[in-house]
Amino acid sequence: MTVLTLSKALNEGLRKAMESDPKVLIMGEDVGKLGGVFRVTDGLQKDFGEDRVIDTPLAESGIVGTAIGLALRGYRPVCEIQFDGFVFPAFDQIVSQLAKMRYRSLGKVRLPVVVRIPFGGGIGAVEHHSESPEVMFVHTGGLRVVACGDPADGYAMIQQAIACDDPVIFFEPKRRYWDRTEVDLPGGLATALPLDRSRTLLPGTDVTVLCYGPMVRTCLEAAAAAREDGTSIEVIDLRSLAPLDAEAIYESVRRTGRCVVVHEAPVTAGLGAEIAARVSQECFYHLEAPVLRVGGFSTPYPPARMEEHYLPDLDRVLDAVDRSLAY
Amino acid sequence: MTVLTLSKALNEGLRKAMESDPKVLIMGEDVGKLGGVFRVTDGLQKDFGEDRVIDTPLAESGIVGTAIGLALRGYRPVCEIQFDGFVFPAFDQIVSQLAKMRYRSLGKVRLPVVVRIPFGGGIGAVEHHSESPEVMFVHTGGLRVVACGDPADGYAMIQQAIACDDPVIFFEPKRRYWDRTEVDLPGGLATALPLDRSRTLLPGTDVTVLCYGPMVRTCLEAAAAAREDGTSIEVIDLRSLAPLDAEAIYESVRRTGRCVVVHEAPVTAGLGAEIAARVSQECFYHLEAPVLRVGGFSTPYPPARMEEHYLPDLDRVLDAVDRSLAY
Amino acid sequence: MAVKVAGRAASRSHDQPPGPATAPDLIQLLTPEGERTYHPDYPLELTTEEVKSLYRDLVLVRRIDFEAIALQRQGELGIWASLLGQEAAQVGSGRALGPRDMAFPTYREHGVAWCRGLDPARLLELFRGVSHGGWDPREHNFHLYTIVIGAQTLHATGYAMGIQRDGALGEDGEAVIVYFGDGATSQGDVNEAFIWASVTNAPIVFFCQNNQWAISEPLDRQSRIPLYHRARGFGFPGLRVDGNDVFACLAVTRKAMQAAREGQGPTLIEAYTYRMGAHTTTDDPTRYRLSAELESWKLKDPIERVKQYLIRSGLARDDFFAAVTAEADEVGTRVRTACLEMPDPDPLAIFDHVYAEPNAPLERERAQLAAYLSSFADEEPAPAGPEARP
Amino acid sequence: MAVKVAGRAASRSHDQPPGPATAPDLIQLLTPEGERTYHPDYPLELTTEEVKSLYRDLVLVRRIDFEAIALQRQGELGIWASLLGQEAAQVGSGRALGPRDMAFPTYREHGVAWCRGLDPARLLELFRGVSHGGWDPREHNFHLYTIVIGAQTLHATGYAMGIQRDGALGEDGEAVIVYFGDGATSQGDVNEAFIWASVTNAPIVFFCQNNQWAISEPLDRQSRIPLYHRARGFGFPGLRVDGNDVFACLAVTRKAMQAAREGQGPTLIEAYTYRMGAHTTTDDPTRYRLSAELESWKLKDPIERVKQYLIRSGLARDDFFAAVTAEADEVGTRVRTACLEMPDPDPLAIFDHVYAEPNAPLERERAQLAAYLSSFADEEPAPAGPEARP
Ligand SMILES: Cc1ncc(C[n+]2csc(CCOP(=O)(O)OP(=O)(O)O)c2C)c(N)n1
Ligand SMILES: Cc1ncc(C[n+]2csc(CCOP(=O)(O)OP(=O)(O)O)c2C)c(N)n1
Ligand SMILES: [Mg+2]
Ligand SMILES: [Mg+2]
Repeated sequence: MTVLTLSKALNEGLRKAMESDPKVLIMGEDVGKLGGVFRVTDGLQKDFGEDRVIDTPLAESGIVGTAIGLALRGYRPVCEIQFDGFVFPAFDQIVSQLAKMRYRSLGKVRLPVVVRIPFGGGIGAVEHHSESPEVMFVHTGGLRVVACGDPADGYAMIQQAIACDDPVIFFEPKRRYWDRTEVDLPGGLATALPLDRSRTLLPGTDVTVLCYGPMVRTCLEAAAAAREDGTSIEVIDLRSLAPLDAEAIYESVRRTGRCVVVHEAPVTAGLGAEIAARVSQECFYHLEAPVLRVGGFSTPYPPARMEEHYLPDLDRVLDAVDRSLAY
Repeated sequence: MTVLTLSKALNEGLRKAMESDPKVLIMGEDVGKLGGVFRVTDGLQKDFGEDRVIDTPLAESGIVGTAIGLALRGYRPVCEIQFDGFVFPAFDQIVSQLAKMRYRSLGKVRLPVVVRIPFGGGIGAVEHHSESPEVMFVHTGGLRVVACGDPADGYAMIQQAIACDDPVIFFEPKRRYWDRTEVDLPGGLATALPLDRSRTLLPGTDVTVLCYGPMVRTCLEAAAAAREDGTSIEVIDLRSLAPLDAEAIYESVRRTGRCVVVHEAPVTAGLGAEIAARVSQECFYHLEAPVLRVGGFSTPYPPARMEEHYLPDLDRVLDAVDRSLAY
Repeated sequence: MAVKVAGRAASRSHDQPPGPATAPDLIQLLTPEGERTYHPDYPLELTTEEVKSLYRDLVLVRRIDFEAIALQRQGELGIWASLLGQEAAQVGSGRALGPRDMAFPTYREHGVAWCRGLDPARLLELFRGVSHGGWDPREHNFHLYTIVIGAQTLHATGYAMGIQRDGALGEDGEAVIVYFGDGATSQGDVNEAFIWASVTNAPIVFFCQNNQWAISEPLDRQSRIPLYHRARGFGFPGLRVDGNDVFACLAVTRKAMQAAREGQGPTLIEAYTYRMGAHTTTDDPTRYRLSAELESWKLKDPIERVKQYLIRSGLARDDFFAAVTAEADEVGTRVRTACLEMPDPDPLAIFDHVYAEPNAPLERERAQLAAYLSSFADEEPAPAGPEARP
Repeated sequence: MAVKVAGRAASRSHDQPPGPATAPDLIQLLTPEGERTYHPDYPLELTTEEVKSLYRDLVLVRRIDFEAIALQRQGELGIWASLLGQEAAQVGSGRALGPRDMAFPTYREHGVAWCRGLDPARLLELFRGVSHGGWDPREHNFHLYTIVIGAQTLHATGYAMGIQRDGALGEDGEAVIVYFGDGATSQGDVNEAFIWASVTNAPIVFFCQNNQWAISEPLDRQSRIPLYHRARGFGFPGLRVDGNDVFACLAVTRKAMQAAREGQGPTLIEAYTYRMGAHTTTDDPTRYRLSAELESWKLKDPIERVKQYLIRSGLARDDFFAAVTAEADEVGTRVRTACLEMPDPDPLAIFDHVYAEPNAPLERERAQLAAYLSSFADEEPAPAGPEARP
């Protein structure tokens, strides 16, 4: 076991994927010499050359559009979108082309393209650098959407995403890039949890808390604090946002009777809405309280000096848990 | 009262808005001589000139981006996106600029831009001409999102949207363009329902059915059929998708104890999810059955010869009503 | 109430038919009258068989197009985008490709599809609404139709970058051709593709069929200078060819493709032509253009001039033309039959091919629809369309 | 493991410092040594006071920039995008504008902001994270900073179309200038703006500061030919000016703006300059560029050459330079004080200015947050950041 930051774990995962398959390419803005603004591609251009780690022109539609073309030619491109807010110029290529070409071709075309997106707030950034647009991709049939929550998952999931024959939108919690955990580098992917499965990080009996990406750590901390007050929270990292590991969620909620979903994205029409709708239906007779949602407000992401009040934190998670228990 | 098609009612509404405010402009592809592919802008260029009804270059980002600039200069542009699937090249300008500039400027900038989008399926079209992307805009703070369901509403709502100082994404149910109802042309807007209010089209006692756009007619027909079987459905046309007229929805569901939401967009993370999540929370002790959702599948929109099975129709609405009643 | 804006570009000229492009610009090897001309850069030599075979392709693709229009009128297709008038641009460029070259079409390249060997029935599937395309792009090195304007130009450029990485350049190498219209040149994606191709020196030919119209919008809504000049702003060559001259389209495309294969990078070809029909079968061009324009272009018909050339130069006689017509009728009938025999897809195929890997929630949706549909099994036959039930 | 791809553009040259642009291309009125040169198309005449005032602006904006970098290092700003090296491009173009002209900046146009009269403290608000901008664009005819690369070029073009519709063209008319970087030229939006401006003949100047880098990417990742050539592909003039020469930037921009005002349509100006500092304070340029390049550009410093000119021609003496330095220190102190005194926004302001019209669900969210926050009222002071509580 090696202790790695999330950034480094992703870097190692990319390296491993590039070593084992010469068709794997990396492309994006500043991914070469600079190694990406978060250093996730650090050193890869030096070792694999400029033809496999491509500093592209500054245009996200071009990045995803040409990645599709490379995939049509048999490559497996991994695109980096520099920040969440800059995925929108590529939105058309993602939702109308990347997501739909397999369907359009009746399965004759496969597009094993990964679009990596550092997402979420909490780093004190200027506008467009703290967005959480994941639900828009979840709403788009044909895409798989995942979010990693810690270095060990980052290392495994990026390799699985690259190996997957479907396009994968891969969200990385940018404010957790420098978090460290143990990563089993030599361990093969064979023993890793499949990409479409959630993971129960902490078993509990009173309330099920669902989270992903940056909120994983927040929810684990909230659960630790709650335990001191005698509340037993079950924390599930969703990992796969599309498809959702729905049965695992239902199983937990049926046990606890209570559910709180936490994400940074605005609550309004966020992924929490989908989960609340499904859980309310599938666990109708088990729910002691309505599914509660903790997330961003229905506003643009605020300036950095207000973000602590916008972002769900330990207290807001606990507040929701308390409200759930009060039903 | 005059009997008009939806297309013509929108046309009359646009004409009235242009007559009463010289700052109102129309811009888009083929909106001039052709009058738009659905004839919604028919005759307007002839009467108001090429400077107020602008045939633009073929680029949606350019349409919305320059409309923002015109709004900054004091104009009130109404952009036409030719078909739902072609709004995505403009997505960045809509979610990162149009939605956020008021916030960015602390209220000093107002962007009274209307983006008209014919949406939904049922016309036997090829790919990208039958999409229902409304929830992506609902998820985006700073936008107002509305959908008209019939000619009378189309006539009034387009004028209200143009008069509104906020950006409005205006969805028009394209397969209902040739539906006719009575429209009160001389009637002023003063008596019209505000743009952010839902409308109860049919009172009922057993189940609340929520819908908008093309599904309004479908749900009214379903309610008529159900009535023959002795089931009393309350049909509410949401009209405003963002903000939602939430209190009116809750009031109805608390009365009926049952709720079905119907839209064409995929159920997964569609607007129905948000409504189900809210209603489940706010009407927790009143619900006799979970909120059920009827909508598109989690796939790309299928080829035309399969769309009848993809689109919610009378039978699928009744099926959901029956399932709700069976709880 | 019309307002005149100061300082706008000179008033648009689309009430006058666009005249022929100025002579020095336009590469032409066969005049509208069927006279062979020569161009120092394009010394095209064709055997009689080759000329006849080009003629045959032109006639056949026009016939297929007519058949499709008829099928649409009869309710057998949902819509059709006619290539009428653009046969030479498509056949000329399509025939310039080698089998290993890759072509990326829009929704109107039926003539190129024909040259690549794709069964026309596959095109009809799309316009009938049976599939969104569904052919395997690798089978004939002919990509799926792309409907979102311009999107395919980036796919093509990426594919060309793949050719570079595969080391498949050289005299016998591979290259890409991508088709798009005059309207498409305004899309961000197309300009990004120009940038990518230029910066990477990708082996690609950008083939723009300037048919003068983007639905109802004349060219001056997209550009105030000739489109082929666009390339020079990005640092690669652009040229304009008579798009109604199959010889010139062949020669120019062949040369540009070979340059691409040999590592000389991209070329933009503007094929100057005319959309003789409606934009699609749902369009009514009388709303926005004058018939005089159409008439003037009829004189430049791409098929007639090859016929005149064949006749004038004594290369073909009536029996040849009669044979081609007969073959065209045959192909037309075959296409028609194939169309009428197409089975409607199984409703549950809605869920096919969304993902390569298993997807549990989607399988659940499939099962639910199956159960729902079978609940009608003992009732009357399913309604014909979503609106058929009252 | 590096693979060499055949047929790529000649290998990139960013390990060598970009040399000076070739002479015939580059419009220059003041050499790096401070020698005044003359250009037939740009007969700029400046009074001594004007030259001094330009010098003062250059020094002051550099001083503000230094102060902001220092404030960022001390934790008072979240980030800062330095204009170091680009003072002449910004002051020269900014001073060419009339009060009614409208300017659309990126995130780096602090020098233009200064020329427009915007209090530098407003810029710091954005980089401190107190607001996303928050000034009124109409107050100084200086639009909000735009962070999404290229998006503002379309806003500017639309605004220019509004000027046309207002009938505000003519000798005393209005025009628009929009700023963007070399990297931005690759975005679809920027190219669409070129198309719109060309087709509508909009009164706009596209001012591209080519500072040779887009974060870590050298210019050859965006274009293989000089950027000012881009315009000719769209049918309007493009030219390259020495971006470190404040006289030339002033003269060239003034002329292009006047042409725009008079209805002659758009111009692209490429100001050839250099980003002397990091991309932003979070960037580390030593990872991707050689210090030799920086050194070569130091010799072309935009301020030094004006100083040399003033000294050589005896227009200014030590007391003048000392006074400007003193004023710069004063401005620096003022900016610093303003920054330190900025109050943090009220948390409930999160909900302000989302909509112009009342929005019930949002007001409910505001009330909920207020209630939630007040539930902590009797506890210890709120945590400093979302992660401060374990
Ligand atoms: C992004 C996008 N916007 C709008 C449309 C609708 N549309 C289909 S064809 C067309 C005109 C295309 O003109 P051009 O590029 O000249 O090609 P042509 O049809 O003339 O062959 C338009 C606007 C579309 N398909 N995609
Ligand atoms: C659409 C978009 N993509 C990516 C970014 C991240 N980003 C910020 S600045 C920058 C480089 C810009 O380079 P250039 O246009 O040359 O301007 P400069 O910073 O050199 O002034 C990038 C990639 C962004 N802001 N917007
Ligand atoms: Mg065309
Ligand atoms: Mg730059």
